Amino acid sequence: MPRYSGFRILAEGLRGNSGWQPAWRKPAPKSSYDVVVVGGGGHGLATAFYLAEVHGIRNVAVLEKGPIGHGNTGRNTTIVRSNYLLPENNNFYEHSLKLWEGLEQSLGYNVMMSQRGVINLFHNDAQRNAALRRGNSMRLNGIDAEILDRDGVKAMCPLVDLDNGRYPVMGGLLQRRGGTARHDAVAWGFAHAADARGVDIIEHCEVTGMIVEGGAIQGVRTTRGEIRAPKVGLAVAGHTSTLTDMAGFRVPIETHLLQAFVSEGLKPLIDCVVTFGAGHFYISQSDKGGLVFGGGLDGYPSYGQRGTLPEAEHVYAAGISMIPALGRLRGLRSWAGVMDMTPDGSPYICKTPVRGLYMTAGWCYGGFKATPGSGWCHAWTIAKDEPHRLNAAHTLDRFREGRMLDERGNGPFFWAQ
Amino acid sequence: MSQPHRLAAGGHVDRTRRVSFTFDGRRYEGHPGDTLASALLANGVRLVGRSFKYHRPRGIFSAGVEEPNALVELRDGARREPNTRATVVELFDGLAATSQNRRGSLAFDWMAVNGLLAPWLGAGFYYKTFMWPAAYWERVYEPLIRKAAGLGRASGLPDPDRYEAAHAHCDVLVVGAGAAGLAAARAAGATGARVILAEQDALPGGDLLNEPGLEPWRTEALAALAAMPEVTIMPRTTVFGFYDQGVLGAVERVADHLPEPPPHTPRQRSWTIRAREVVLATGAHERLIAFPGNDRPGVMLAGAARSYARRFGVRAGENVALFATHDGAYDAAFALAEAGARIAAIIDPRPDSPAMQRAREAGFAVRAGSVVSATVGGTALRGIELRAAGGSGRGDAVAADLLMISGGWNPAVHLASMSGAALAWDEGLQAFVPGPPAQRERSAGACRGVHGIGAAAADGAAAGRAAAIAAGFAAAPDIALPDAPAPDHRPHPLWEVRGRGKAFVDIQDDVTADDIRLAHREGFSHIEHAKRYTTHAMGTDQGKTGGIVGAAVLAEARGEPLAKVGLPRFRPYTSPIAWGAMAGEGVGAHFQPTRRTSLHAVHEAAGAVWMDAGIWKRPAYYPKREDADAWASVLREARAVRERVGICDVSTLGKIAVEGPDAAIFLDRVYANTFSTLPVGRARYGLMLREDGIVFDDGTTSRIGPDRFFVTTTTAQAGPVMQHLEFHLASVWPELDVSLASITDQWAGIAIAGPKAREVIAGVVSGLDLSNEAFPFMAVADCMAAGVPARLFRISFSGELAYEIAMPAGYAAHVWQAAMAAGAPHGIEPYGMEALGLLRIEKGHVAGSELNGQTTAQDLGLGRMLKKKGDFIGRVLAQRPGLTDPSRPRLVGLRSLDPRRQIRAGCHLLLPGGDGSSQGWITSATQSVVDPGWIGLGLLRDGEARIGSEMLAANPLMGEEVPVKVISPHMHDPENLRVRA
Amino acid sequence: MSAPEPTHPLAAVATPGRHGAAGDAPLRVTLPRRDLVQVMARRGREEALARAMQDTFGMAPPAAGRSATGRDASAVWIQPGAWMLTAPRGAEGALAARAAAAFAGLAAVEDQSHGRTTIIVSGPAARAVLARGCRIDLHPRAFGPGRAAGTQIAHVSCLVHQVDDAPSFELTVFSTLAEPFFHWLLEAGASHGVVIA
Amino acid sequence: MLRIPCPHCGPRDEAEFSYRGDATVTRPGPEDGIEAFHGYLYERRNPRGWQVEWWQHGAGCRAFLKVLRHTVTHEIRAVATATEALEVPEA
Ligand SMILES: Cc1cc2nc3c(=O)[nH]c(=O)nc-3n(C[C@H](O)[C@H](O)[C@H](O)COP(=O)(O)OP(=O)(O)OC[C@H]3O[C@@H](n4cnc5c(N)ncnc54)[C@H](O)[C@@H]3O)c2cc1C
Ligand SMILES: NC(=O)c1ccc[n+]([C@@H]2O[C@H](COP(=O)([O-])OP(=O)(O)OC[C@H]3O[C@@H](n4cnc5c(N)ncnc54)[C@H](O)[C@@H]3O)[C@@H](O)[C@H]2O)c1
Ligand SMILES: Cc1cc2nc3c(=O)[nH]c(=O)nc-3n(C[C@H](O)[C@H](O)[C@H](O)COP(=O)(O)O)c2cc1C
Ligand SMILES: [Zn+2]
Repeated sequence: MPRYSGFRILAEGLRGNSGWQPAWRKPAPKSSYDVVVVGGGGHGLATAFYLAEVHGIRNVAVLEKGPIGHGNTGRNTTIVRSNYLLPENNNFYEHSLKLWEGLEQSLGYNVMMSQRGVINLFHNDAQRNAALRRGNSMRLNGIDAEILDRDGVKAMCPLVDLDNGRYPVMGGLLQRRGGTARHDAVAWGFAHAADARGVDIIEHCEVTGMIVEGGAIQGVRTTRGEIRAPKVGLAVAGHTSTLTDMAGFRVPIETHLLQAFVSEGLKPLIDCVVTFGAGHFYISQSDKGGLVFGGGLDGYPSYGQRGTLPEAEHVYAAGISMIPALGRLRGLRSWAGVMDMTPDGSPYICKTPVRGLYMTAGWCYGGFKATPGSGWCHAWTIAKDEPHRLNAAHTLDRFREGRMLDERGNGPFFWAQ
Repeated sequence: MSQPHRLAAGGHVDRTRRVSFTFDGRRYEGHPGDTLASALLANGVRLVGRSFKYHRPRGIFSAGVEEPNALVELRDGARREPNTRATVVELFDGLAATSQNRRGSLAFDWMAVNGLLAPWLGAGFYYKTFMWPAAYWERVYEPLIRKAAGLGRASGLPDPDRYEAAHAHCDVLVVGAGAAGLAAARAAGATGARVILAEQDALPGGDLLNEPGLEPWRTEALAALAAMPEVTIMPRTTVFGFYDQGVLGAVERVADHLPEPPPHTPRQRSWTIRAREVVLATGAHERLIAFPGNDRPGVMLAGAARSYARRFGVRAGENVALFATHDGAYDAAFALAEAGARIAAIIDPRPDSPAMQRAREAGFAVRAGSVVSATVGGTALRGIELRAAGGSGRGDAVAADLLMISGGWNPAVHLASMSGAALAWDEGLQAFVPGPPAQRERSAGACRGVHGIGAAAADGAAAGRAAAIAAGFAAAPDIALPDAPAPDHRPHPLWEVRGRGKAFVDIQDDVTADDIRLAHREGFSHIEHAKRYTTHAMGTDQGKTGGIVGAAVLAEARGEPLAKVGLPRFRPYTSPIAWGAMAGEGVGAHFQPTRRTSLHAVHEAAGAVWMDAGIWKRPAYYPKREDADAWASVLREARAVRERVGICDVSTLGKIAVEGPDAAIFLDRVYANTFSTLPVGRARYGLMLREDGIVFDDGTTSRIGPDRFFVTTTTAQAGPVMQHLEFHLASVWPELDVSLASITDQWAGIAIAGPKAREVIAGVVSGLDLSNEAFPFMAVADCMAAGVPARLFRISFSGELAYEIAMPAGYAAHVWQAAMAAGAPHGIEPYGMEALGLLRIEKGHVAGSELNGQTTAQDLGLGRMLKKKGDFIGRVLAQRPGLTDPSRPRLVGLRSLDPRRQIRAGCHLLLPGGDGSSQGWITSATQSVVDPGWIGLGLLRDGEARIGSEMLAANPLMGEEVPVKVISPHMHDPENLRVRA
Repeated sequence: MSAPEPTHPLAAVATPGRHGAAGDAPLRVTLPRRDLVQVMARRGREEALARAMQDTFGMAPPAAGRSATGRDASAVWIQPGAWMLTAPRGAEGALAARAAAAFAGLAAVEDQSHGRTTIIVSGPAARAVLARGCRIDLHPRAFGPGRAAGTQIAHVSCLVHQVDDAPSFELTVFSTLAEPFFHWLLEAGASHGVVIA
Repeated sequence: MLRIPCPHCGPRDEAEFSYRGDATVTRPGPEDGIEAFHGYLYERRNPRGWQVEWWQHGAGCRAFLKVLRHTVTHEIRAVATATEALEVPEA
């Protein structure tokens, strides 16, 4: 279909918007592909896009059990940043952020990437020192980071109560290039662009089995029949264990639930992304006007996509403690996602014990920002059958080897990061 | 005359009293019992807001929580509440409301030009444009979109009101106090069950409030409930969510109907309700019909117009038309006629029905087989256009100032759906009703499609009784039910009348039927995709009136039954709820409890500057007038310790009593070093690893008796260590006979450190020989301190001769004072966390910033502590290659080459003239007192080999780069002569 | 030197008198000094411990969720195989010493008299006030005199023990957290009014 | 919100408890080596369905409990003490 642009909108508007066609086709699955990607979230769709775009592999299917983008991609708080401590991580996320910066143009789809700045507040010496270590690590790796004093925080986000809370604010670590993107548009944009490059996006097609012969993948069984492929990439987030179970091995993942919330629509109130260092809380405002916010995990494994009250109360309480002006605004809706938590909080983009089976997984609650980077590295790993330098450390075997990527030093699954 | 549309009599308003309020600055009057909406209508105010995208004029559309249009900014100043539904605001004297989302005046909003641009502002247009030039998004396009989007304005000021949380338990929770809910609560209450009846409205009754003839039954029911001691009626309480295992959340609006909360009264209270059984009697929401201009002020849901007439005594229009698809809606026409309005026309797509006949008999002009195809007017309805159902083009015009519409009723299945019940399609009602329950829940009345007050009450009574029996109570005699005929609510399935102009399916978010079709054309055909692409049902009303209409338009476009298309998923909250209420009172200073040692008052009196250590407050330092700055205080305190003697509160350290015949074996397994060989009366420094081989915690543990150990942990890890010990005892080694008790709070701790420490201790402690031979380094003994029982430890964190006295916490202040007195001749000074940090850095002792969950014992130079024989937690995995890799960063000491140049924790260490890659980082830094200048500890690749070399401490964040020398971490007294002196 | 009176953890905040609203059924709060001793049975010695407790204190160790009253002390169940012995404050360490002697070889004994703080709340408002933070059901059908439960109130671990039908509840909290807990109690009771003895 | 029936204390809110991992893994013996410990500490069944898991009743009796819980519906079918095999308890 023709590209999207302002001119097309004008032209279509004049003819009653009757010429628009599906943003991606709805093909029936073929019996075989060069690569099958399981999972039509951002990561799976991005994998397919980069397989086609970078590696010229176009005979690709993305299999999605429901509608695309209705997993974590469609339910996250949309924070995009690359402010990580460990070089293995910050280099990867920076690569991803750079892809974000040109994503609209590469996809021909407005994913509303908005580099409005992400501030992580700190409240005591220990937190400030950790922020310095992290920020300096970023700077030494060529990533933008700034340290803000209290005035700097006030200037970026005047509503933050610097003094009256239980934990007065000492300052913040700012990444100006960080921000938010429109979650749904990311899935749709990748789908649109992958489809335009020949990828089959097959919705309502659940993978129910893995065909493994002689230690190598041969294809998948699905609710829409068997589909053969010499290479299969998993991008199913919280459902990874279910799929690897089908392939006959276990992975270091626990699936936990994380809630998110949105307020009623408001005129612009909060212009950046702020996270409260003392109480697991982060907030930003969507372009539609809702305050989008969240906190920590509910604290136990769940595939239920729904959260519960105590953690919600904590999130709201942390919110008001940081920004007392929120009190009279109203929460509109809450929901939850199914998080693939790893023992060290860092992801896997790697080969697996089954030949020809690859995965991008273990994104915990931080994988939205990784969407383009994950797809890019996953596609590389699939195409070349070896990891790129950027994801070389993100293996399943790192725990066997004692090379954990534990950003926060919490220890295995504790609980669960 | 004020309130020209107020009826002379009837309804639940108190005409004997007047309440004055303002809207957009103009003053009006209403009565107690009014909502803001009913009072505005009584005063003839029709135009109350502007729409989200096209800034179209909007009026009052409903009479309840489902309101999409009449959103106002309520109150002003710090109490301003944007997006407040005028239809649920109880009127109070002095109420001030302002219309929102307009530029210019409400009557002339220049953003209404957006309406002309509508062909280009269709669903999802923004995804397809604004991409070039790339840099314009943040600078130009996005700010424009953001400003245009959103609804009301937040005050931006701290909320002055208070909120509470509360907990409730019951056998049966009944949600909704309409006929069904009242009957359910009565039936359940009669069995003796504990019942809570929650109703979001100020007045219980639901639709009964619109039925004057049934008022006796309502009052009788309320009286009966009030007489049941185990029944609690909670008005103004919205049940907002149904969570797992019979837990529901509710918010009680305690003082929203008042100008401001009275003293000691919260504005709202949030309830967590745990119910054995739940009866949902939440009624139904009337649905709109999509037709061009269905959003014009003057178009109103039929049930709402009926409610304004009957409950509020307000005539919402004078010349009224009804557009309905079922008999149930006709009562609205009768109600308006009773109220003195003229019924201009009744438009109904059906050929005939009993209600139509009654309407004809009443003399109303019934236009059977026809539909409304357009509305006429500007900011207020002046008339409608009709045409034959199934026809096209323009038809007759009828003048009307109120068009009542009803496309049928949507059972309020929100809570049932949240509880896990699937929804089932009811072909007759053209609606989704709750399917089989997933929890101990049942629906009754209109929320499961049982219409008619008599039928709903009977249904409610049955549900209430069944719930009580399921909760374990014996059946009670039947209750009296109201006698009322059931209107037929089964609608003709008419969802949309197509024509020129915008036919809205979501009035709040300006989503039209065409938008839904566009979404389908572009492949967003799944209901969840269509919702997100168009923002249908994503506003503050979550599509209560039009959600299913959008789904129906989509179903038609897809050519599939609505039952298959379904509705978007229901989620908390049934209605938006105040942030403050969800947060409760644990906010601000009480967000987390503040933990204080028993010496808090002593430090306060000594002028301590406080710092947070986890949830503890600890003294950072004790400034004196002569100190130039904080550093001067810290250095002074540290110097006192190095040169004379200092005193410090160490009560926050975790303390665990480990007792039992297997205590020593247990400690050998949880510590990386050995404790079974520790003699009674001695302490040992211990290191705990996590199972993954990383250092978990450290501390000194003393053997108090053969089977008794006094374990100390770091402040931060006290809780986790206790849990870790409990877990391993319970799950891994249940055969060990060991008991654990947290004694952190029982024992306060005071450290006395410095060359003069022994003299000071001698002045405090009695009953012990303190000589170095009798009480050497690492000795422990019970004693008396200043006349109270105490335990003396000879341990040192500072690197000086030092003791810690532990005593029952209530005596700590007493002992502290005794030590201060005994130390006065020696120049004793209290020292805080900062000096403590300085001293331990000089000594090379690791603390939280080194024990950060990422380091191994080897990394910290403590590798020799790991025992060679026997199992212990972390032993095996500590041997993984990545953890024994010699290139891992090792603990080193660092000194700034220029003593005046500060180095900070968080600096990275670079090779001078190198490639700028990080070789390690500084974990802790301070000024030194033994050798003035800046020093630190750090973790450095090849650390040991680099001792003696120079590195750069780089802090690009602050533009600093300071040359440092790598030195041994043990900067002060490496031979430990002083601690053993 | 004779031992001084220990400082009360709430000395700085619990000012006697009336707080909050002027209702006619305020919450009554007292701060009795009590000795508390944690008793943890040795593996397999529960029966012998029960006999020793009977002999020394005149009561059997109460079952889970219950308390027992003996001659000059009470016991509250706190954990499987563990109880809190409580008695009005006596000589420092005396209750613990008595328990240690009586239970030698049968139980580990830890004095917690300073580590825990007891607050008694009483009166018709007590249940409603506690419901502001207490997640467990204190309705007479679910709880009652002689019942005890460990729970968490306002983020602070709290042992709730109902002592009579007034109703009166003995609340035992960690001493270093007694102050924020007490702050919560005053807030929770404000709409009824609180009278501190 | 979960309500976990503690065998000692009765049904209590989830807020009083903390989750501590899959209860079906057993710590290997000291000589079992890195691979066995890797399996114990890291590899997870992570079922979409019934799971036996550790919960500590931290704010109540502090006992570690085994809880049989469904990870989709959150239904709790049985709770046992640490040393019991998990079967439906009597009370
Ligand atoms: C509440 C919340 C807040 C978050 N906040 C942020 C944030 O601010 N910033 C950030 O960077 N990250 C955040 N995250 C994390 C982020 O959302 C995820 O890491 C990321 O979106 C994962 O994308 P994905 O494509 O891997 O997974 P998903 O989007 O979940 O996609 C996986 C897809 O696989 C499909 N699937 C599963 N099993 C099968 C099968 N058998 N057959 C076929 N298909 C299958 C699923 O249906 C799903 O569509 C948050 C997550 C949540 C839940
Ligand atoms: N205006 C109308 O014509 C109309 C509207 C609805 C029902 N009905 C009729 O009412 C009768 C049915 O009675 P019913 O009792 O089933 O419904 P009802 O509408 O009379 O009562 C439902 C009650 O539940 C309350 N409620 C809904 N959700 C709630 C929540 N989350 N928290 C707290 N309260 C909540 C509502 O405020 C209302 O008072 C039938 O005759 C039906 O036809 C008529
Ligand atoms: C960034 C973001 C913004 C959202 N804004 C809204 C909103 O304005 N209105 C709304 O009803 N839902 C909003 N949602 C929530 C969605 O409606 C939906 O609940 C969420 O995507 C999860 O899907 P589910 O509830 O269908 O499971 C938003 C979600 C996200 C991730
Ligand atoms: Zn318990």
